[in-house]
Amino acid sequence: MVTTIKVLEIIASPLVALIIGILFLGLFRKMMARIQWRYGPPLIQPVIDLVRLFSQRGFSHGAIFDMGIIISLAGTLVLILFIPIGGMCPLESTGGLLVILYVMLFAPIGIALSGGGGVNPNISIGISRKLILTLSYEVPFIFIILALMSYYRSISIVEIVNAQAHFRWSLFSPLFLSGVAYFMILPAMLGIRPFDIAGAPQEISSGAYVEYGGKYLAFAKIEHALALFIIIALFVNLFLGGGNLLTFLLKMLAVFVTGVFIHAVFPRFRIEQATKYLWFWPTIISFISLIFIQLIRWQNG
Amino acid sequence: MRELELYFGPQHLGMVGNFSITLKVEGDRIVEAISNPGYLHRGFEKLMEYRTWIQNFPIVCRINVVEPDSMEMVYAMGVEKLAGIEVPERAQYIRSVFLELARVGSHLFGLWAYSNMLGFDTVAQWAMYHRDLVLDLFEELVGGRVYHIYIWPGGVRRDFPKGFKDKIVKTLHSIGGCVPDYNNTFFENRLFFERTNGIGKISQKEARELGAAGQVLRATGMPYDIRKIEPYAAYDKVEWDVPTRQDGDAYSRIMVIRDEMIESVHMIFKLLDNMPEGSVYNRVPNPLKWKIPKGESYVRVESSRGELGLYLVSNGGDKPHRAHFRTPSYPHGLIILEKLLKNASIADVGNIMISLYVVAPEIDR
Amino acid sequence: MDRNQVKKWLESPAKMGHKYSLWAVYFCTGCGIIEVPPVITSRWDAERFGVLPAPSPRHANLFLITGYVSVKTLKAIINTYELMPEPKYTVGFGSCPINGGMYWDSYNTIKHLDKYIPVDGWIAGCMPRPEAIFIAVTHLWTLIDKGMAKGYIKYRENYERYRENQEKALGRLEWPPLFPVKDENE
Amino acid sequence: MNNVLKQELESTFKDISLSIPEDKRMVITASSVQILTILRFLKDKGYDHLAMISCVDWLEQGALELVYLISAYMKHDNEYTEKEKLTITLKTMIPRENPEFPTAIPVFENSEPYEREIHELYGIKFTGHPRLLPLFLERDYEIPPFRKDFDTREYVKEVFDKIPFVENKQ
Repeated sequence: MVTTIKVLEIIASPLVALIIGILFLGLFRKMMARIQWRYGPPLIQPVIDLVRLFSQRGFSHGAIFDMGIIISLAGTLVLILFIPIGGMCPLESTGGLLVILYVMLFAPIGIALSGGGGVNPNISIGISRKLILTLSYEVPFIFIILALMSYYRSISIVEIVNAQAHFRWSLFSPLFLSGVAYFMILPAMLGIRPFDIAGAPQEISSGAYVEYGGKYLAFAKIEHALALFIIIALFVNLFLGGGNLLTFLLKMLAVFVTGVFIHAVFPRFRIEQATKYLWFWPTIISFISLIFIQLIRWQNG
Repeated sequence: MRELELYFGPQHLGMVGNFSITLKVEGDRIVEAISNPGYLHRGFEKLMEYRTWIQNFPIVCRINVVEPDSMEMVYAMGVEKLAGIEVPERAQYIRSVFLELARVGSHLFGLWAYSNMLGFDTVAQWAMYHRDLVLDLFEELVGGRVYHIYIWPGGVRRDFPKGFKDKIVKTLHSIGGCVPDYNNTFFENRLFFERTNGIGKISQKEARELGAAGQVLRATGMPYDIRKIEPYAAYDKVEWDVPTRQDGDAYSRIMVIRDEMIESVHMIFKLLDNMPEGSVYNRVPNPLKWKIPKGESYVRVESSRGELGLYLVSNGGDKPHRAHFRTPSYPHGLIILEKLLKNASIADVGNIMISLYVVAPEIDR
Repeated sequence: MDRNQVKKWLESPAKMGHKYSLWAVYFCTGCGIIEVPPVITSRWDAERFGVLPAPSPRHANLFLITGYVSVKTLKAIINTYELMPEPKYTVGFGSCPINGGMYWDSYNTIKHLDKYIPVDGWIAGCMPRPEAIFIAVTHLWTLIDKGMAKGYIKYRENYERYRENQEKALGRLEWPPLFPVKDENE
Repeated sequence: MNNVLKQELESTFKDISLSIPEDKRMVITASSVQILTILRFLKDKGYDHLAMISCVDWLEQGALELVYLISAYMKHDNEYTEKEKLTITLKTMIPRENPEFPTAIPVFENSEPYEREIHELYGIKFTGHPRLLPLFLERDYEIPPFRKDFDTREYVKEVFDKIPFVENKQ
């Protein structure tokens, strides 16, 4: 019986993530349209796009090109299994935060691999930008994760979520500063403005995705939707206390809507400006928070 | 590091107009940039030699699609000078109002292109919407949104319809009402400053050497404006200022464009207040048999991008012997752009290009 | 508009997907491009119907050729067109790609675009109004529905003759043929 | 102001013809060897804005006419003097057969694209120009297309109208 439930969960959680992620993409476009005084596309427009892309004949640049996008998608799918979605977490007893730290790097590396198969110079620029950006936000991210782990003395996300039950959210605990730092790097992790540097359609024609057509682009879009879900879900789990499926989704929606507003009013950073920003305020704040947590721990023995 | 060759345009989301720049890049830094025009070359000046004086009006405006009116104006001025035609005073005022409206529209288009380039989608959409309100005015006046063929030798094609003045005022007020919004989200945005400050910097001396005009020169502190130096239409009849900035970088250029837009709107109000009554059109001879005496002329106007000149030669026939346009984008796009792109970052290619306000059809003609 | 009819979606998902997700190549071929920004921004908002500028020709399935085509542009157009994945649709915008329009006697513009690449539909006028783009899109929907927008198949089947014409206009083609071309000596 | 310049020019350069057809305009016609010296002289006098270089084909006279249009940038901010208002047209005739002319880049740096364009459209070879590469054109033309004996309508009939339409395979 337990195994059946586990198997069901393993099937269900990527599906939930996919549906929510794609709905979020649709909502994103609709909201942007409304901010820009437009009517906007229907909410299911991303689904229509996906149907169209799957029916279009893509162009492959060889085996590595195909493999890369699959690795990227697979890495993201695996990552979902480690993240509790409203009390549903297929792989709760293993790894936790540490695994997430590692698996999160799969997606950019997969895209980088795939880009190696293409010949367009925009790809290599896009990939180098993406990797630099990843490197930039990983530093504060690791500080945040360390602070969390030492505060709750656990590496399991499920335990962290449970510890936050009854409104003892980490955002309103001594981890407040870490939460702020996480929120500051959230746009960079989501790849929205001012950090949509890796794609930057007006500069390098969407960077690493420039050569993808047809189903390759469709896979990339699905990966994007899943990644969007994962990053917001992680924030909700770690700092906003998770909750059951409904409250979880509502919290995700709130975080996402804030992100859209940020996206709407900012231009794009240059890559060195982004690194400078990410290595300055978020890093300092998250580091202060880490020291603060260590002090509390030391005082409490 | 490996040197890559990168084609920026013509098929590129950041490229406005059919223009291409070949970049040699090392990592994110540009080693060499070569402008590659000619995608829009139609041989206009050759075609003009095959058409009569009056037939040329519909094709002259198509040289520059963003602001066709200054093209009409410069050609009309050239023809008037060669043929010795006087223009009634009311027509002069109408021409000025019309050209300033076109300037506002053109600058809003530039604002769209620029903010879109930086990733400011929201402001870009607003600017495009407001440009459309200006185009609606043109549509009511002449029937066409983009190409107007309104300015004519001897005046303008028709008078303002009833109540049109109020409409202009109303439209400009509704655009002007959004200036605080633009300021808050765009011009006073910290990130906008960070992205543009010090980018594509050119000193006044260098700009003079390279034949710059328009915003590029005014952003370096020189109030060089043909409307002041050699007033045409009704520009000497009202008071107005030439906005300048001192730094010569992309930020200054965009701020000059913003100030100029506001100045133009104020100028339109003043022109509308002082506009005299009277006829708007002096008859020209039968256009089908119109022969213009032998001679040559050089006329210049200030288009929304800088000094626009026309060298027109007549050999006494019913067609021009030679017409050559001095377009402002020509030195900006072919010399200054190449200079400024050297050692810039790839992220700033479109930024620099659009801040120089390079309009490709003007270069190629 | 039959975007919300689930039955049609289940019957022919590919057709419906192509109808309501037309991503246009952002290529400013001529002065017609001036009417494209109003169409994709807040005044007319083409995104309501799923029409969107695509950052790369690989992502796109609609090619709007906006205005006169000079010889140099033709080269870029053919390159871009061949990059697009199939199925793809081409629409000529304005009088100039139809028959040369205003530049009928210019030495540097090709007059009839459909001699060099297949075109599925035309929008006449100089300059066509933004509404004309919407009318063209609805016509394109009808064509896709009836399976008549087959320009890309025509291109594949008659590739040799298209390439011959391209060679005549451009002199020499630097890129290899997209589809296998029969050698006449064989 | 203009008369001072006129006198200076006439005293420095002997065989030029100089006229002031209207207010704010000055037309100088000189022989081709003098052009660069006059350009430099004008630049030293403060006329440092080369607006453009144009070319006119006079088929009957068998000559190409190069036209330099020069005006002045402002010397003092916030002050418009007579100097900026003057536009000088400097003209010279060169033969149509194998035309060659020294480049003006050493004097005016921005003459580079103009000379490139004239080279392409009129076939004048500018000696000393660093890159006389094609600027606009993709096809090769026997006669440079802007010359009067190049008939663009004939050319269109010859080239573009003869390319057949592609019909579907039967």
